[in-house]
Amino acid sequence: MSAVADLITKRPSATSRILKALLTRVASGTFVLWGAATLTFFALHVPKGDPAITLLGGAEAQPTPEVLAQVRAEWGFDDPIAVQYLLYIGRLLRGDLGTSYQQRMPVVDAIGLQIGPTAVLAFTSAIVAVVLAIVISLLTSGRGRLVQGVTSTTSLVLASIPGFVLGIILLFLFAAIIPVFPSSGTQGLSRLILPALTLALPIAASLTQVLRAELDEVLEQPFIVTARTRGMGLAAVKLRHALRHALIPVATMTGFIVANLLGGAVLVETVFSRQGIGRIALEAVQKQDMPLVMGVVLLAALAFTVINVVVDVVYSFLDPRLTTA
Amino acid sequence: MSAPVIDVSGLNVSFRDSGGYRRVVSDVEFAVHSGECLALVGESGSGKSVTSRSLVGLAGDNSLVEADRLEIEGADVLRNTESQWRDIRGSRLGFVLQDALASLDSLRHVGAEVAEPLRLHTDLSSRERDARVIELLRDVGVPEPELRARQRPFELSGGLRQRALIASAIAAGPRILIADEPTTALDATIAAQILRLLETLKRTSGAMLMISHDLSVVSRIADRIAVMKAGVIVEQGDAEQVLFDPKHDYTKQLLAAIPSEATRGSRLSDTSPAGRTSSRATSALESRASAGAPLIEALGLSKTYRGPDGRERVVLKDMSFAVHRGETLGIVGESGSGKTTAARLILGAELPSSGSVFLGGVEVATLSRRHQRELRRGVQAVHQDPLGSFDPRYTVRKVLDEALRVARVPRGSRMTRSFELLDLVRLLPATIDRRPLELSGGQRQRVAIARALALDPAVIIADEAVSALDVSVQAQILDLLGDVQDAAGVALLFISHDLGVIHHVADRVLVMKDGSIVESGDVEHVFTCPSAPYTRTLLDAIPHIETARASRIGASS
Amino acid sequence: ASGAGPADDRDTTSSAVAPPTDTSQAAQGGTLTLSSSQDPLCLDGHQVSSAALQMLGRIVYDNLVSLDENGDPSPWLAESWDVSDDGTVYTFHLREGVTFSDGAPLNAAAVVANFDHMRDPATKSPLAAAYIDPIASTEIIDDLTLEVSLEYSYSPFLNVLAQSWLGLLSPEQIAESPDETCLDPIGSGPFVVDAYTPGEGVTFDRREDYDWSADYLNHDGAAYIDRIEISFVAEPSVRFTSLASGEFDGTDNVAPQNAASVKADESIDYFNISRLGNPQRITLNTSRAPFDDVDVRRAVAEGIDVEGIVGAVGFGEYDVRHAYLSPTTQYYNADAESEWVHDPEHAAELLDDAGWSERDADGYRTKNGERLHAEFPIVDSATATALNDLIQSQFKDLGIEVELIQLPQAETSERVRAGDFDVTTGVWHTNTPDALYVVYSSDEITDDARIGQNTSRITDEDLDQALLKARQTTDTTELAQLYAHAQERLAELVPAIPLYDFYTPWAVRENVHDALADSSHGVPLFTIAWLDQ
Amino acid sequence: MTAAILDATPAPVKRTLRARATLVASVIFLALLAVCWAAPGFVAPHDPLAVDLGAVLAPPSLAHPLGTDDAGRDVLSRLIHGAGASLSIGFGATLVGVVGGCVLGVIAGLGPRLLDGVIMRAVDCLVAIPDILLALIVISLAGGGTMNVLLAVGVASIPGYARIIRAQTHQVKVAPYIESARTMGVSWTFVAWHHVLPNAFRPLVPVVALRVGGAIGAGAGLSFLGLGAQPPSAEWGAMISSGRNFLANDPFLVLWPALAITLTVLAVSVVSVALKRHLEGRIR
Ligand SMILES: Nc1ncnc2c1ncn2[C@@H]1O[C@H](COP(=O)(O)OP(=O)(O)OP(=O)(O)O)[C@@H](O)[C@H]1O
Ligand SMILES: Nc1ncnc2c1ncn2[C@@H]1O[C@H](COP(=O)(O)OP(=O)(O)OP(=O)(O)O)[C@@H](O)[C@H]1O
Ligand SMILES: [Mg+2]
Ligand SMILES: [Mg+2]
Repeated sequence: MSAVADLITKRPSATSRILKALLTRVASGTFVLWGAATLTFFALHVPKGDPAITLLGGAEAQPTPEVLAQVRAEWGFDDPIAVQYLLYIGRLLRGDLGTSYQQRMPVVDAIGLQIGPTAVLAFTSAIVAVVLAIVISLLTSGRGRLVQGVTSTTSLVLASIPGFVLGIILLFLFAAIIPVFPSSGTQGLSRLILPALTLALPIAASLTQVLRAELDEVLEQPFIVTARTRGMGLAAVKLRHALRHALIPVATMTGFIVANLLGGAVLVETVFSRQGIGRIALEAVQKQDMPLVMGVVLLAALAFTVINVVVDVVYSFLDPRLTTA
Repeated sequence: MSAPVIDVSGLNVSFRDSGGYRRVVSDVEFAVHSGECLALVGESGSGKSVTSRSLVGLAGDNSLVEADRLEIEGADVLRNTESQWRDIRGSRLGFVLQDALASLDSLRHVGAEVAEPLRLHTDLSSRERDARVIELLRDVGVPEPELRARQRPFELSGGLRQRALIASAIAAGPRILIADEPTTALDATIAAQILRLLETLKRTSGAMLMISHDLSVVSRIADRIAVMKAGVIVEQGDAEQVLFDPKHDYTKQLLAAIPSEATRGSRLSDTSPAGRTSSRATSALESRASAGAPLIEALGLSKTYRGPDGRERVVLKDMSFAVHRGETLGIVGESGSGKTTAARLILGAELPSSGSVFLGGVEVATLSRRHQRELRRGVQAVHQDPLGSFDPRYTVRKVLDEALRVARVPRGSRMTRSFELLDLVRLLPATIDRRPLELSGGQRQRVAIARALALDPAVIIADEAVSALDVSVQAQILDLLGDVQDAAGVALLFISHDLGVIHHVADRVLVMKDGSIVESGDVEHVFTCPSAPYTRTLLDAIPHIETARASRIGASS
Repeated sequence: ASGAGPADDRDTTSSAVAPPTDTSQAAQGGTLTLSSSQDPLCLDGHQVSSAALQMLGRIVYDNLVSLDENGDPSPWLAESWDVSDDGTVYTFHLREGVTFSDGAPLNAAAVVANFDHMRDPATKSPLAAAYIDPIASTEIIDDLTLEVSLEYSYSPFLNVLAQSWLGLLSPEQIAESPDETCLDPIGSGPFVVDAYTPGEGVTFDRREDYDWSADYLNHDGAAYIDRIEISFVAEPSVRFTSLASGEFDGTDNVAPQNAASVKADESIDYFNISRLGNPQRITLNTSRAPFDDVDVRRAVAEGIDVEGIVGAVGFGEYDVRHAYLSPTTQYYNADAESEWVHDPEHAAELLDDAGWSERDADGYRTKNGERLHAEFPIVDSATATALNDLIQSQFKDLGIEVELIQLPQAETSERVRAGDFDVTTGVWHTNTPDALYVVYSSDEITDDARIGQNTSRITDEDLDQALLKARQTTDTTELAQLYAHAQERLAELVPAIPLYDFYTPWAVRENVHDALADSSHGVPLFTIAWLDQ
Repeated sequence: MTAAILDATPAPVKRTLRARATLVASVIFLALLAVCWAAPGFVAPHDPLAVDLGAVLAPPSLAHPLGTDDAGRDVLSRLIHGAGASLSIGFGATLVGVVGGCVLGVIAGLGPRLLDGVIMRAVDCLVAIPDILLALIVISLAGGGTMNVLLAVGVASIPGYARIIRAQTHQVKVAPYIESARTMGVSWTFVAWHHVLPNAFRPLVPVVALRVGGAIGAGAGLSFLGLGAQPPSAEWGAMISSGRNFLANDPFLVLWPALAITLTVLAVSVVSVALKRHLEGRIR
């Protein structure tokens, strides 16, 4: 019985191992942030004309020479790129993301003003998408062909519609033809519904496709049949046994979801004239507001990294094999 | 005799296919009485599992179950609703599914799994349930049940998992226990323990239906045996009669196919020998070894792996052995004892941590890469999982072609040689354009052998080459290997955990445990008068039809 | 539907809505909700050049001067002023008792602080600083008297002071917390900022003790409306539907395609004011081939179907304009406009004569084997209009290939300023005929030192003279002559092809009364507006 | 993140007649698009750029089956001409992504450990930036236009592809058939070229096909934001963008191109799902 003995050997304390894993993640997350910042910095600082003019360049601008000189000096536009980079990283380390060209306020503040609505939107959409996917998958897995056909067709169609197209269709249907929801703005629940649905539906559709396939596969597993030989009903088996297994591969889609939420926010916020990070990101890129673009990139990378760490934790909770094996 | 607790007659089960219905169980009739054990045997795919699953209404969503009579404890269950089934399952019928290792929810505690029938069918409080779970685990022989109940299935060995599964099946006190292949996935020693457990259960509980593809396994506990083939019961009767006086040809075939000491030197299958001698070129290895050196010699081989936790694990310790021309060396040992590792070191798929491998008397490590390859070509492998060893995109033609290319067979004659090889392993020429996935397990193993032969090896390493196969198919492959050895004069390094198989094929044997050789020598000698206690344990665990008879006669007299 | 505005009568040349004579019905209270197309991102007019500030500035700030309903400078925070004979010294007499909403009094020092703030490079003013660039020095005569000396006579000075961007900030805020002027500016206007969230919206509360609205409004005391809530909604169609559904009481920048529906809606009042300054135009780069040749420019001007373009982009809402000043601007010269002709045949002749007589396989004109080609950098934006495409298609009919080059906004502006383009579009809104100087004087060509608005890069001695002189004189007859001449000269030079008057139509629902069109900018003004209660 | 989407195919349902009809319809639709792509002038009734100042926003008529847009151009002709841009972006961007991703992924997967580490860390950094931001940055560098959108979408997808391909390469590298070829004496380069690469790519085929749809959507999204196709050329996303101004006047200006995009992406999905099933049917 040596093989058995092998399996029962004492393992180092679980908490210390999780802590160590967490530290590694934080370290690599920091690296990713630095990398993302550096890559974007150099991508954005390819010399393209005079940033001072860009900075002051509203359509109706007519700055005086003194103003131009002031701007150049203040932003260090005359410094070599390497110096600008080092200064940038130096400021970054002190938590200073610089000042937005357009918004004329610290990037941190500019982002702070916008992050709320985007976070609410993204969070709501994520919850809606995940809940929808789980409910629909649970209800339709292992069902008759008609139900499966209808759900898989619907999810295929929804997963195929680009987000902005869906947004415009919803906007047209609900705001113009049947004006149930207000069509623009950020405040209040009623203004959240359409944008959140726009973001959530395609994600829910993709999630449903994966989750349903997983559930169907898990339902074929011997342990499910075993549970049923004990006298457990199908619904109970799905909930108590199958769901958790099926959710494990879905957890790996978090990256996909996060990317979709952040990317989708740019389009959805534009379509629905919503305030938020997506909108200012787009505007910042169009107006070449480098500090703000950099800030948004860093924020996105940070969100991505943090969420991945969280997912790792959730993941090891979902699948104890990862922490114990 | 009392009324049967399971009474089946005229059972037909069909599955809905793209075309229509495909019948896999036909007109099956049997009965199980209280206190007795009926064994259902037959090769893979014969319909044993489907039959048993029909008894709990879980034959499958796409199944159609018809029967003249389908009664459990006197009640007709054929037209049961889902909720009626739920009442029966677990409470009156305990079921141990075929796939023991995957039959427990890997994400839940073992205790929760065992407690589930209690939760569903009794009104014990959760405290009482916990207590009962511990009791049950103890009853089925799980050591430290309190600890085990709080572990998850993957933290348990296969044997413990099987026990937990049985505990869960009997938790709510069903009078009938159905066990589908309860020992297949297990080591011989562990399997023997489980069989003993089932024997006790048979004595204490009501009726038992046991399913196996292995006659020798069931011989120990079955009162009656039903032999299935292609969905039909071909023979049914008292265990004694079926085992020792089989009436049906198929039963006889099955019995004959079991490799063991008794079958040494004889053919297991009724196929005729592949007598053709192939014109075999002498490999580089053989010409080197002509000086009388062994083809393979391992000297003090050790292998250490670093685990994910950073700790080093010695999986092979100071192993030395030699394989000579034309002989068969068997390696036995329980799972994880390092058999495969040894084979991979010889094959050069892995470098030894210390020690050296000599091929034809030359230490391989001292040679240049090109010469190493040259020499290694003389050693070819046939693995347990033939499917995995083929590029999934390749047809048989490409598989063989690649091997022949490596063997420097000129392009023009590769075709002919491929067909020769197929003929040698008794595959039809048409097989050449099929993909591995489109072949049966036995056919795949033949292709693997053909591929190995394509390189004109002096040694073939067969690592569990027959473990995944049915007895009858296994018999054919064992026969084939024997034929090839006779015809081509190759040496065999035969690795298996099945002592019967080793006893059947090997000249000499190494017994391994925990990475070391505990005993070695002539197979007859080792198997008849083992010196190491571990060898004795191993031998005791082999189910023997003869010993079964002895004990049965002893018991009945 | 409209009753109040002059939109009914599009022949009117008034840029403003005259204040009502009878205000007895005006009711106190209520919240006005508006959607607005553009967020300035900063509410401090000194720091931005955004057009959004025209409306927003009027809500929070007061200016020294206002324009009356006829477009003439009239008192606001400056009760009166004297101008020296040579036009270089302005003495302002400030109104008494005016305070900023933080309590700071308006006095000469406060005005000086504002001028200094605008001109301080640290403010990075893109517009206001340039407008008051001619100021040489300021002198505080007494608490309420300020003397401003200019470097040269600068006739538009008073008009400029009336512009929203030059509204006055609290001197205390400028001194103590200049960082806060963007998000929470403190002015002396009829409303104070309650909360501003860039991208989302801004709310204002009424200032109870306000009592110094511009003279021409004939209004004493505070505003009627309690609160103004403005949401920024970039999408024109969304602004339209939400106005129609009553979600908002009003909106700015009604898109021309929605104007018909808005006008047809009984419950909405629609205002379409032709704004002061230059009309919307196609600018040709006169500093490089092919448009360095005046005949080629003239050919384009005569050859393209301006009526057709304006009809298509304006949906009948825009008036075609063949002049370099909008007709509502002072010293607009109608004679120069009447000589404009649409004559494609003559245009073709002109091009032939200019040497572009051959045609290539694609039908474009060539000279010495080279195609008549023009680059047109355009802004990539989510709300593209057909204008660029129409221009391209019209030029093509003349045999000129226009290449549309889509670039980010910043880069497009950069190329235009650097003169690296052939065709562009533009408009310059200011409340004085000095708009001509800003757009066509050779001093206003962008160089390393400064950014100017002369994007056509036209350099003409005669024109420069006239425009400069006009700047430096205060004599109205002389001004009229100079500007008339400048407009005629421009019609000869064709540095740009005017298309239509510059409009920013806006609309309010019928529960909103006495929302006037601002006299400087044409945008809605809510100082004396009131709501049905 | 991408590996998960690979499996985003619905549970295998027996191929019903209906499913086959959908597949056939999808293939026909894509074939029609391909024709529009190859010879738009042949299919379209009008010049997509022909401005008619007299017929702005005209309702559907015999001459203009889908009406005209705000510059009086024939909407149907623009839709037909727009197919080319959308398909080029979809396929081109995917090609850019796959080729870039393959180069990086294969070097990382088969190359020395150090190189693997360097490449994958860089890829990690890029993956952390949302695709659309990455695409926006590329466009802000390179400017708008179909070609640049194609590049932007393609480049933005490189890190994702690099990851899957590397993972796939790693997985295949340790497959038993690789070891068995190695122990048979097949040289490493032969194994890499004939076994590792093809098997690493093979499961990606349907994934890549599926991603074409995503790339079409992404390209249209960028055009919608005004960063895409060079005006006045017709492109569906750009048509939606400009049509959006007329949502209240003439919603069909938006709905037609929206339908075109959706149907195209849908058809691509249907075909790639079928492709995946087909490949899976043959191999495990
Ligand atoms: N759900 C199902 N759908 C279709 N066919 C099935 C299904 N379950 C089993 N079969 C088929 O029924 C036949 C009998 O299968 P069964 O599992 O009973 O064989 P078995 O005798 O238990 O074999 P083994 O020893 O391999 O377990 C096989 O051909 C199998 O492919
Ligand atoms: N690559 C590896 N890394 C780490 N440990 C390994 C590796 N390969 C094998 N081992 C460990 O080495 C031990 C011996 O493995 P090996 O496969 O040789 O056993 P075996 O005797 O062939 O067993 P089985 O009968 O199950 O095939 C096992 O404990 C296994 O877990
Ligand atoms: Mg079975
Ligand atoms: Mg092994």
